[in-house]
Amino acid sequence: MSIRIQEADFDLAAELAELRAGDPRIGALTSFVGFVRDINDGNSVSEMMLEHYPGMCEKALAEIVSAAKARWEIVGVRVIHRVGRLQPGDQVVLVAVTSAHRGAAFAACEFIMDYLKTRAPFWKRETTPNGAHWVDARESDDSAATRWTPDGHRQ
Amino acid sequence: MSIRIQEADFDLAAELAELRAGDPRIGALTSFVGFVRDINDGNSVSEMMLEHYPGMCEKALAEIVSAAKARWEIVGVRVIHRVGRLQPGDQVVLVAVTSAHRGAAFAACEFIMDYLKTRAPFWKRETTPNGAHWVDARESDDSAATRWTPDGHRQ
Amino acid sequence: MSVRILYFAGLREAFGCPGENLDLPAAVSNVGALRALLVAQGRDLLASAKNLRCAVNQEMAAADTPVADGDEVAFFPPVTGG
Amino acid sequence: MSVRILYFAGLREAFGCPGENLDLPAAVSNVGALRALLVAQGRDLLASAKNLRCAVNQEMAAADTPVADGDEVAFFPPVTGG
Repeated sequence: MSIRIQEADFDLAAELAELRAGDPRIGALTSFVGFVRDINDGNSVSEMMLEHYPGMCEKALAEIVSAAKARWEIVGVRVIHRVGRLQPGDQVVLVAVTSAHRGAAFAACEFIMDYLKTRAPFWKRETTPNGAHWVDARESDDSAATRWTPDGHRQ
Repeated sequence: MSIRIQEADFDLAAELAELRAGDPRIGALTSFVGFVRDINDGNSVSEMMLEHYPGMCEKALAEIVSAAKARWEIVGVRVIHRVGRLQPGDQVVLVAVTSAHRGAAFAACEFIMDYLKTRAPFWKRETTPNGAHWVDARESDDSAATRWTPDGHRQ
Repeated sequence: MSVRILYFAGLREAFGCPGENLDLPAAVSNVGALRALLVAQGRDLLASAKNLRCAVNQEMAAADTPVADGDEVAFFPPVTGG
Repeated sequence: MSVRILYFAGLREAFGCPGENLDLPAAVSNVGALRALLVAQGRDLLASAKNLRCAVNQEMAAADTPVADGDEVAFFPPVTGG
Protein backbone atom coordinates (compact mmCIF):
# COMPACT_ATOMS: atom_id res chain seq x y z
CA MET A 1 0.00 0.00 0.00
CA SER A 2 1.12 3.56 -0.60
CA ILE A 3 -0.25 6.41 1.50
CA ARG A 4 0.96 9.97 1.12
CA ILE A 5 0.00 13.31 2.66
CA GLN A 6 1.55 16.21 0.81
CA GLU A 7 1.21 19.89 -0.13
CA ALA A 8 2.26 19.24 -3.74
CA ASP A 9 -0.21 18.36 -6.47
CA PHE A 10 -0.12 14.82 -7.90
CA ASP A 11 -0.05 13.51 -11.46
CA LEU A 12 -3.13 11.29 -11.69
CA ALA A 13 -1.94 9.48 -14.82
CA ALA A 14 1.47 8.68 -13.35
CA GLU A 15 -0.06 7.48 -10.06
CA LEU A 16 -2.49 5.12 -11.80
CA ALA A 17 0.21 3.81 -14.15
CA GLU A 18 2.54 3.11 -11.22
CA LEU A 19 -0.21 1.36 -9.26
CA ARG A 20 -0.91 -0.97 -12.19
CA ALA A 21 2.76 -1.49 -13.02
CA GLY A 22 1.91 -4.15 -15.59
CA ASP A 23 0.74 -6.74 -13.04
CA PRO A 24 -1.17 -9.25 -15.21
CA ARG A 25 -3.36 -10.43 -12.30
CA ILE A 26 -5.08 -7.04 -12.32
CA GLY A 27 -8.45 -7.07 -14.06
CA ALA A 28 -9.89 -3.92 -12.48
CA LEU A 29 -8.68 -0.45 -11.52
CA THR A 30 -11.07 1.84 -9.71
CA SER A 31 -10.12 5.37 -8.81
CA PHE A 32 -11.66 8.36 -7.11
CA VAL A 33 -10.37 11.94 -7.31
CA GLY A 34 -11.87 14.71 -5.21
CA PHE A 35 -11.60 18.35 -6.32
CA VAL A 36 -12.13 21.73 -4.66
CA ARG A 37 -15.48 23.00 -6.00
CA ASP A 38 -16.11 26.69 -6.67
CA ILE A 39 -19.44 26.59 -4.80
CA ASN A 40 -20.11 24.93 -1.44
CA ASP A 41 -23.48 25.12 0.34
CA GLY A 42 -24.41 28.00 -1.96
CA ASN A 43 -21.35 30.15 -1.30
CA SER A 44 -18.65 30.80 -3.86
CA VAL A 45 -15.29 29.54 -2.62
CA SER A 46 -12.12 31.45 -3.48
CA GLU A 47 -9.68 29.36 -1.45
CA MET A 48 -9.56 26.20 0.62
CA MET A 49 -7.07 25.54 3.41
CA LEU A 50 -6.53 21.96 4.54
CA GLU A 51 -5.13 21.33 8.00
CA HIS A 52 -4.20 17.89 9.30
CA TYR A 53 -2.89 16.08 12.37
CA PRO A 54 0.55 14.81 11.31
CA GLY A 55 1.22 11.28 12.49
CA MET A 56 -2.38 10.43 13.32
CA CYS A 57 -3.47 11.01 9.71
CA GLU A 58 -0.98 8.49 8.34
CA LYS A 59 -1.97 6.03 11.10
CA ALA A 60 -5.71 6.44 10.47
CA LEU A 61 -5.31 6.03 6.71
CA ALA A 62 -3.13 2.92 7.17
CA GLU A 63 -5.81 1.40 9.42
CA ILE A 64 -8.57 2.17 6.90
CA VAL A 65 -6.57 0.61 4.06
CA SER A 66 -5.78 -2.45 6.20
CA ALA A 67 -9.48 -2.86 6.98
CA ALA A 68 -10.27 -2.73 3.24
CA LYS A 69 -7.57 -5.32 2.50
CA ALA A 70 -9.01 -7.62 5.16
CA ARG A 71 -12.50 -7.38 3.62
CA TRP A 72 -11.79 -7.63 -0.10
CA GLU A 73 -9.22 -9.34 -2.30
CA ILE A 74 -7.29 -6.40 -3.60
CA VAL A 75 -3.91 -6.24 -5.30
CA GLY A 76 -2.84 -2.65 -4.63
CA VAL A 77 -4.03 0.59 -3.05
CA ARG A 78 -2.86 4.16 -3.40
CA VAL A 79 -4.09 7.04 -1.24
CA ILE A 80 -2.88 10.63 -1.62
CA HIS A 81 -4.34 13.54 0.36
CA ARG A 82 -3.18 17.09 -0.10
CA VAL A 83 -2.88 19.69 2.68
CA GLY A 84 -2.24 23.44 2.72
CA ARG A 85 -3.75 26.12 0.49
CA LEU A 86 -5.80 24.94 -2.50
CA GLN A 87 -7.82 26.73 -5.19
CA PRO A 88 -11.14 25.76 -6.83
CA GLY A 89 -10.49 23.03 -9.40
CA ASP A 90 -7.44 21.68 -7.53
CA GLN A 91 -7.15 17.97 -6.84
CA VAL A 92 -7.58 17.23 -3.10
CA VAL A 93 -7.54 13.47 -2.74
CA LEU A 94 -6.89 10.29 -4.72
CA VAL A 95 -7.96 6.78 -3.77
CA ALA A 96 -7.15 4.05 -6.31
CA VAL A 97 -7.55 0.29 -5.94
CA THR A 98 -6.56 -2.61 -8.18
CA SER A 99 -7.93 -6.14 -7.99
CA ALA A 100 -8.70 -9.17 -10.13
CA HIS A 101 -12.44 -8.38 -10.34
CA ARG A 102 -14.42 -5.17 -10.41
CA GLY A 103 -16.65 -5.82 -7.39
CA ALA A 104 -13.76 -5.72 -4.91
CA ALA A 105 -12.15 -2.70 -6.58
CA PHE A 106 -15.35 -0.63 -6.49
CA ALA A 107 -16.26 -1.61 -2.93
CA ALA A 108 -12.79 -1.09 -1.46
CA CYS A 109 -12.35 2.30 -3.17
CA GLU A 110 -15.68 3.63 -1.90
CA PHE A 111 -15.14 2.10 1.55
CA ILE A 112 -11.75 3.84 1.89
CA MET A 113 -13.26 7.19 0.83
CA ASP A 114 -16.21 6.84 3.22
CA TYR A 115 -13.92 6.10 6.17
CA LEU A 116 -11.34 8.71 5.18
CA LYS A 117 -14.16 11.29 5.28
CA THR A 118 -15.12 10.40 8.86
CA ARG A 119 -11.97 8.97 10.50
CA ALA A 120 -8.90 10.69 9.06
CA PRO A 121 -8.04 13.92 10.91
CA PHE A 122 -8.19 16.53 8.14
CA TRP A 123 -10.08 19.82 8.44
CA LYS A 124 -11.11 22.26 5.71
CA ARG A 125 -11.34 26.03 6.08
CA GLU A 126 -12.87 27.74 3.09
CA THR A 127 -12.74 31.40 2.12
CA THR A 128 -15.97 32.86 0.72
CA PRO A 129 -17.19 36.45 0.18
CA ASN A 130 -18.37 36.30 3.85
CA GLY A 131 -14.85 35.53 5.08
CA ALA A 132 -13.04 32.36 6.08
CA HIS A 133 -14.74 29.63 8.11
CA TRP A 134 -14.20 26.01 9.09
CA VAL A 135 -16.36 23.64 7.09
CA ASP A 136 -18.95 21.75 9.15
CA ALA A 137 -18.93 17.95 9.05
CA ARG A 138 -21.79 16.48 7.05
CA GLU A 139 -24.29 14.10 8.60
CA SER A 140 -24.39 12.32 5.23
CA ASP A 141 -20.69 11.43 5.60
CA ASP A 142 -21.32 9.70 8.91
CA SER A 143 -24.17 7.68 7.45
CA ALA A 144 -22.04 6.77 4.42
CA ALA A 145 -19.41 5.22 6.69
CA THR A 146 -21.87 3.36 8.92
CA ARG A 147 -23.57 1.59 6.01
CA TRP A 148 -20.58 -0.77 5.69
CA THR A 149 -21.31 -3.95 7.64
CA PRO A 150 -18.50 -6.08 9.12
CA ASP A 151 -18.80 -8.66 6.32
CA GLY A 152 -18.00 -6.08 3.69
CA HIS A 153 -21.45 -5.52 2.28
CA ARG A 154 -23.40 -2.30 2.25
CA GLN A 155 -26.66 -1.80 4.07
CA MET B 1 -22.08 11.95 -22.76
CA SER B 2 -19.36 10.33 -24.84
CA ILE B 3 -19.57 6.67 -25.85
CA ARG B 4 -17.02 5.03 -28.11
CA ILE B 5 -16.43 1.51 -29.38
CA GLN B 6 -13.04 1.13 -30.99
CA GLU B 7 -10.20 -1.25 -31.81
CA ALA B 8 -7.55 1.29 -30.81
CA ASP B 9 -6.22 1.58 -27.27
CA PHE B 10 -7.13 4.71 -25.27
CA ASP B 11 -5.04 7.12 -23.21
CA LEU B 12 -6.58 6.97 -19.74
CA ALA B 13 -4.96 10.21 -18.57
CA ALA B 14 -6.13 12.16 -21.63
CA GLU B 15 -9.67 10.77 -21.36
CA LEU B 16 -10.00 11.71 -17.68
CA ALA B 17 -8.51 15.17 -18.27
CA GLU B 18 -10.94 15.83 -21.13
CA LEU B 19 -13.90 14.64 -19.07
CA ARG B 20 -13.02 17.05 -16.29
CA ALA B 21 -12.13 19.91 -18.64
CA GLY B 22 -11.76 22.33 -15.72
CA ASP B 23 -15.48 22.42 -14.86
CA PRO B 24 -15.47 23.97 -11.37
CA ARG B 25 -18.78 22.31 -10.40
CA ILE B 26 -17.04 18.94 -10.41
CA GLY B 27 -16.13 17.71 -6.93
CA ALA B 28 -15.75 14.01 -7.77
CA LEU B 29 -14.33 11.90 -10.59
CA THR B 30 -14.78 8.15 -10.40
CA SER B 31 -13.31 5.86 -13.00
CA PHE B 32 -13.14 2.17 -13.74
CA VAL B 33 -10.72 0.49 -16.13
CA GLY B 34 -10.99 -3.20 -17.00
CA PHE B 35 -7.94 -5.13 -18.22
CA VAL B 36 -7.36 -8.48 -19.92
CA ARG B 37 -6.02 -10.78 -17.18
CA ASP B 38 -3.42 -13.45 -17.89
CA ILE B 39 -5.45 -16.09 -16.01
CA ASN B 40 -9.21 -16.68 -16.27
CA ASP B 41 -10.98 -19.51 -14.45
CA GLY B 42 -7.60 -21.15 -13.86
CA ASN B 43 -6.44 -21.14 -17.49
CA SER B 44 -3.64 -18.96 -18.80
CA VAL B 45 -4.89 -16.62 -21.49
CA SER B 46 -2.64 -15.76 -24.43
CA GLU B 47 -5.15 -13.70 -26.42
CA MET B 48 -8.64 -12.25 -26.13
CA MET B 49 -10.91 -11.49 -29.08
CA LEU B 50 -13.82 -9.13 -28.51
CA GLU B 51 -16.77 -9.29 -30.91
CA HIS B 52 -19.69 -6.85 -30.79
CA TYR B 53 -23.01 -6.07 -32.46
CA PRO B 54 -22.41 -2.75 -34.25
CA GLY B 55 -25.31 -0.37 -33.84
CA MET B 56 -26.98 -2.20 -30.97
CA CYS B 57 -23.91 -1.78 -28.75
CA GLU B 58 -23.94 2.00 -29.13
CA LYS B 59 -27.70 2.03 -28.52
CA ALA B 60 -27.50 -0.20 -25.43
CA LEU B 61 -24.67 1.87 -23.92
CA ALA B 62 -26.54 5.14 -24.59
CA GLU B 63 -29.60 3.72 -22.82
CA ILE B 64 -27.53 2.59 -19.83
CA VAL B 65 -25.88 6.01 -19.54
CA SER B 66 -29.27 7.74 -19.84
CA ALA B 67 -30.65 5.55 -17.06
CA ALA B 68 -27.69 6.53 -14.86
CA LYS B 69 -28.23 10.23 -15.63
CA ALA B 70 -31.90 9.90 -14.70
CA ARG B 71 -31.03 8.33 -11.35
CA TRP B 72 -28.09 10.43 -10.18
CA GLU B 73 -26.97 14.03 -10.53
CA ILE B 74 -23.94 13.63 -12.71
CA VAL B 75 -22.02 16.20 -14.75
CA GLY B 76 -20.32 14.03 -17.37
CA VAL B 77 -19.86 10.41 -18.44
CA ARG B 78 -17.32 8.73 -20.70
CA VAL B 79 -17.55 5.11 -21.83
CA ILE B 80 -14.98 3.45 -24.10
CA HIS B 81 -15.08 -0.23 -25.00
CA ARG B 82 -12.47 -1.87 -27.18
CA VAL B 83 -13.15 -4.65 -29.69
CA GLY B 84 -10.90 -6.92 -31.77
CA ARG B 85 -7.76 -8.76 -30.67
CA LEU B 86 -6.34 -7.92 -27.24
CA GLN B 87 -3.44 -9.25 -25.18
CA PRO B 88 -3.16 -9.84 -21.41
CA GLY B 89 -2.59 -6.51 -19.69
CA ASP B 90 -4.43 -4.55 -22.38
CA GLN B 91 -7.11 -2.05 -21.41
CA VAL B 92 -10.60 -3.30 -22.39
CA VAL B 93 -13.07 -0.79 -21.03
CA LEU B 94 -13.26 2.63 -19.39
CA VAL B 95 -16.22 4.07 -17.51
CA ALA B 96 -15.66 7.49 -15.94
CA VAL B 97 -18.20 9.74 -14.23
CA THR B 98 -17.97 13.28 -12.85
CA SER B 99 -20.38 14.88 -10.39
CA ALA B 100 -20.54 17.43 -7.61
CA HIS B 101 -20.44 14.79 -4.85
CA ARG B 102 -18.79 11.39 -4.55
CA GLY B 103 -21.89 9.31 -3.82
CA ALA B 104 -23.41 9.92 -7.25
CA ALA B 105 -20.09 9.43 -9.05
CA PHE B 106 -19.40 6.06 -7.39
CA ALA B 107 -22.94 4.76 -7.82
CA ALA B 108 -23.34 5.82 -11.45
CA CYS B 109 -19.93 4.42 -12.44
CA GLU B 110 -20.63 1.01 -10.88
CA PHE B 111 -24.21 0.98 -12.21
CA ILE B 112 -23.00 1.60 -15.76
CA MET B 113 -20.40 -1.20 -15.48
CA ASP B 114 -22.95 -3.65 -14.01
CA TYR B 115 -25.41 -3.01 -16.83
CA LEU B 116 -22.74 -2.92 -19.53
CA LYS B 117 -21.70 -6.42 -18.39
CA THR B 118 -25.22 -7.82 -18.82
CA ARG B 119 -26.92 -5.63 -21.47
CA ALA B 120 -24.33 -4.45 -23.99
CA PRO B 121 -23.81 -6.99 -26.82
CA PHE B 122 -20.10 -7.76 -26.57
CA TRP B 123 -18.68 -11.30 -26.53
CA LYS B 124 -15.23 -12.49 -25.51
CA ARG B 125 -13.37 -15.41 -27.03
CA GLU B 126 -10.19 -16.30 -25.20
CA THR B 127 -7.25 -18.38 -26.38
CA THR B 128 -5.73 -20.72 -23.78
CA PRO B 129 -3.37 -23.72 -24.05
CA ASN B 130 -6.56 -25.81 -24.66
CA GLY B 131 -7.51 -23.72 -27.68
CA ALA B 132 -9.91 -20.84 -28.25
CA HIS B 133 -13.37 -20.76 -26.68
CA TRP B 134 -16.17 -18.32 -26.07
CA VAL B 135 -16.26 -17.09 -22.47
CA ASP B 136 -19.38 -18.11 -20.53
CA ALA B 137 -21.51 -15.40 -18.96
CA ARG B 138 -21.17 -15.22 -15.19
CA GLU B 139 -24.14 -15.66 -12.89
CA SER B 140 -22.49 -13.07 -10.60
CA ASP B 141 -22.78 -10.44 -13.35
CA ASP B 142 -26.54 -10.94 -13.59
CA SER B 143 -26.94 -10.61 -9.84
CA ALA B 144 -24.74 -7.48 -9.84
CA ALA B 145 -27.10 -5.79 -12.30
CA THR B 146 -30.31 -6.83 -10.57
CA ARG B 147 -29.26 -5.41 -7.19
CA TRP B 148 -29.96 -1.86 -8.48
CA THR B 149 -33.47 -0.86 -7.43
CA PRO B 150 -35.49 1.69 -9.42
CA ASP B 151 -34.77 4.46 -6.88
CA GLY B 152 -31.03 4.19 -7.43
CA HIS B 153 -30.07 2.33 -4.30
CA ARG B 154 -28.43 -1.05 -4.09
CA GLN B 155 -30.03 -4.04 -2.47
CA MET C 1 -42.48 -10.65 -45.57
CA SER C 2 -38.70 -10.50 -45.45
CA VAL C 3 -36.40 -10.16 -42.45
CA ARG C 4 -32.67 -9.89 -41.92
CA ILE C 5 -31.28 -12.47 -39.44
CA LEU C 6 -27.96 -11.87 -37.63
CA TYR C 7 -25.83 -14.33 -35.63
CA PHE C 8 -23.07 -13.42 -33.20
CA ALA C 9 -20.23 -15.09 -31.30
CA GLY C 10 -20.56 -18.88 -31.01
CA LEU C 11 -23.63 -18.96 -33.26
CA ARG C 12 -21.93 -17.02 -36.04
CA GLU C 13 -18.92 -19.30 -35.74
CA ALA C 14 -20.97 -22.53 -35.72
CA PHE C 15 -23.14 -21.47 -38.67
CA GLY C 16 -20.13 -20.12 -40.54
CA CYS C 17 -22.00 -16.98 -41.48
CA PRO C 18 -22.91 -13.66 -39.85
CA GLY C 19 -26.54 -13.81 -40.96
CA GLU C 20 -29.07 -14.47 -43.72
CA ASN C 21 -32.09 -12.89 -45.39
CA LEU C 22 -35.30 -14.82 -44.97
CA ASP C 23 -38.78 -14.69 -46.54
CA LEU C 24 -41.26 -15.52 -43.81
CA PRO C 25 -44.60 -17.31 -44.20
CA ALA C 26 -47.47 -15.18 -42.85
CA ALA C 27 -47.87 -17.55 -39.89
CA VAL C 28 -44.45 -16.58 -38.53
CA SER C 29 -45.15 -13.30 -36.78
CA ASN C 30 -43.04 -13.37 -33.61
CA VAL C 31 -39.58 -14.29 -32.34
CA GLY C 32 -40.60 -17.72 -31.01
CA ALA C 33 -42.13 -18.80 -34.33
CA LEU C 34 -39.15 -17.43 -36.26
CA ARG C 35 -36.76 -19.40 -34.07
CA ALA C 36 -38.80 -22.60 -34.61
CA LEU C 37 -38.72 -22.01 -38.36
CA LEU C 38 -34.94 -21.58 -38.37
CA VAL C 39 -34.50 -24.74 -36.28
CA ALA C 40 -36.74 -26.62 -38.76
CA GLN C 41 -34.49 -25.34 -41.56
CA GLY C 42 -31.43 -26.91 -39.89
CA ARG C 43 -30.21 -24.28 -37.42
CA ASP C 44 -30.32 -26.87 -34.59
CA LEU C 45 -28.10 -24.77 -32.33
CA LEU C 46 -30.95 -22.24 -31.95
CA ALA C 47 -32.87 -24.98 -30.14
CA SER C 48 -30.05 -26.30 -27.96
CA ALA C 49 -28.12 -23.09 -27.14
CA LYS C 50 -28.11 -22.28 -23.43
CA ASN C 51 -29.86 -19.00 -22.56
CA LEU C 52 -30.19 -17.89 -26.18
CA ARG C 53 -30.84 -14.16 -26.48
CA CYS C 54 -32.67 -12.34 -29.25
CA ALA C 55 -32.92 -8.69 -30.30
CA VAL C 56 -35.41 -7.21 -32.76
CA ASN C 57 -34.24 -4.00 -34.40
CA GLN C 58 -31.42 -3.81 -31.83
CA GLU C 59 -33.70 -3.96 -28.77
CA MET C 60 -33.76 -7.03 -26.51
CA ALA C 61 -36.74 -9.23 -27.38
CA ALA C 62 -38.70 -12.17 -25.96
CA ALA C 63 -40.44 -15.13 -27.62
CA ASP C 64 -43.65 -13.14 -28.04
CA THR C 65 -42.02 -10.02 -29.50
CA PRO C 66 -43.61 -9.32 -32.90
CA VAL C 67 -41.53 -9.62 -36.07
CA ALA C 68 -42.55 -7.45 -39.05
CA ASP C 69 -41.41 -6.97 -42.62
CA GLY C 70 -37.98 -5.40 -42.86
CA ASP C 71 -36.98 -6.15 -39.26
CA GLU C 72 -33.45 -6.97 -38.18
CA VAL C 73 -33.55 -10.00 -35.86
CA ALA C 74 -30.37 -11.04 -34.05
CA PHE C 75 -29.67 -14.23 -32.10
CA PHE C 76 -26.73 -14.47 -29.71
CA PRO C 77 -25.49 -15.99 -26.44
CA PRO C 78 -25.52 -14.03 -23.13
CA VAL C 79 -23.14 -11.09 -23.39
CA THR C 80 -19.65 -11.20 -21.85
CA GLY C 81 -18.09 -7.78 -22.45
CA GLY C 82 -16.61 -5.36 -19.95
CA MET D 1 2.23 13.36 35.56
CA SER D 2 2.72 15.41 32.44
CA VAL D 3 0.83 15.26 29.12
CA ARG D 4 1.08 17.03 25.78
CA ILE D 5 -2.21 18.64 24.67
CA LEU D 6 -2.84 19.40 20.97
CA TYR D 7 -5.58 21.54 19.38
CA PHE D 8 -6.62 21.50 15.73
CA ALA D 9 -8.71 23.54 13.30
CA GLY D 10 -11.21 25.90 14.99
CA LEU D 11 -9.88 25.08 18.47
CA ARG D 12 -6.28 25.85 17.51
CA GLU D 13 -7.42 29.10 15.91
CA ALA D 14 -9.63 30.15 18.86
CA PHE D 15 -6.94 29.39 21.46
CA GLY D 16 -4.23 30.94 19.31
CA CYS D 17 -1.91 28.01 19.95
CA PRO D 18 -1.41 24.48 18.61
CA GLY D 19 -1.11 22.94 22.08
CA GLU D 20 0.34 23.06 25.56
CA ASN D 21 2.18 20.90 28.08
CA LEU D 22 0.27 20.22 31.27
CA ASP D 23 1.12 18.74 34.69
CA LEU D 24 -1.88 16.76 35.82
CA PRO D 25 -3.08 16.24 39.39
CA ALA D 26 -3.33 12.51 40.24
CA ALA D 27 -7.15 12.71 40.22
CA VAL D 28 -7.18 13.48 36.49
CA SER D 29 -6.77 10.04 34.94
CA ASN D 30 -9.05 10.02 31.89
CA VAL D 31 -10.11 12.18 28.94
CA GLY D 32 -13.32 13.42 30.58
CA ALA D 33 -11.51 14.63 33.69
CA LEU D 34 -8.76 16.23 31.61
CA ARG D 35 -11.32 18.09 29.50
CA ALA D 36 -13.04 19.36 32.68
CA LEU D 37 -9.68 20.54 34.04
CA LEU D 38 -8.89 22.45 30.83
CA VAL D 39 -12.36 24.07 30.87
CA ALA D 40 -11.78 25.10 34.50
CA GLN D 41 -8.47 26.66 33.41
CA GLY D 42 -10.30 28.86 30.87
CA ARG D 43 -10.57 26.70 27.73
CA ASP D 44 -14.36 27.29 27.64
CA LEU D 45 -14.62 26.19 24.02
CA LEU D 46 -13.84 22.61 25.11
CA ALA D 47 -17.17 22.66 26.96
CA SER D 48 -19.28 24.36 24.27
CA ALA D 49 -17.78 22.87 21.08
CA LYS D 50 -20.28 20.78 19.10
CA ASN D 51 -19.32 17.10 18.78
CA LEU D 52 -15.83 17.62 20.19
CA ARG D 53 -13.50 14.74 19.30
CA CYS D 54 -10.48 13.53 21.24
CA ALA D 55 -7.54 11.26 20.43
CA VAL D 56 -5.05 9.78 22.91
CA ASN D 57 -1.71 8.88 21.36
CA GLN D 58 -3.27 9.32 17.91
CA GLU D 59 -6.12 6.86 18.46
CA MET D 60 -9.72 8.06 18.76
CA ALA D 61 -10.72 8.22 22.43
CA ALA D 62 -13.85 8.55 24.57
CA ALA D 63 -14.50 10.31 27.89
CA ASP D 64 -13.45 7.22 29.85
CA THR D 65 -10.23 6.57 27.89
CA PRO D 66 -7.32 6.57 30.41
CA VAL D 67 -4.67 9.27 30.23
CA ALA D 68 -1.16 8.38 31.45
CA ASP D 69 2.14 10.18 31.94
CA GLY D 70 3.71 11.17 28.60
CA ASP D 71 0.53 10.80 26.56
CA GLU D 72 -0.31 13.00 23.59
CA VAL D 73 -3.95 14.10 23.90
CA ALA D 74 -5.56 15.93 20.98
CA PHE D 75 -8.88 17.80 20.88
CA PHE D 76 -10.51 18.68 17.56
CA PRO D 77 -13.84 19.11 15.74
CA PRO D 78 -15.35 16.38 13.53
CA VAL D 79 -13.08 15.79 10.54
CA THR D 80 -13.89 17.28 7.12
CA GLY D 81 -11.19 16.04 4.73
CA GLY D 82 -11.57 14.18 1.47
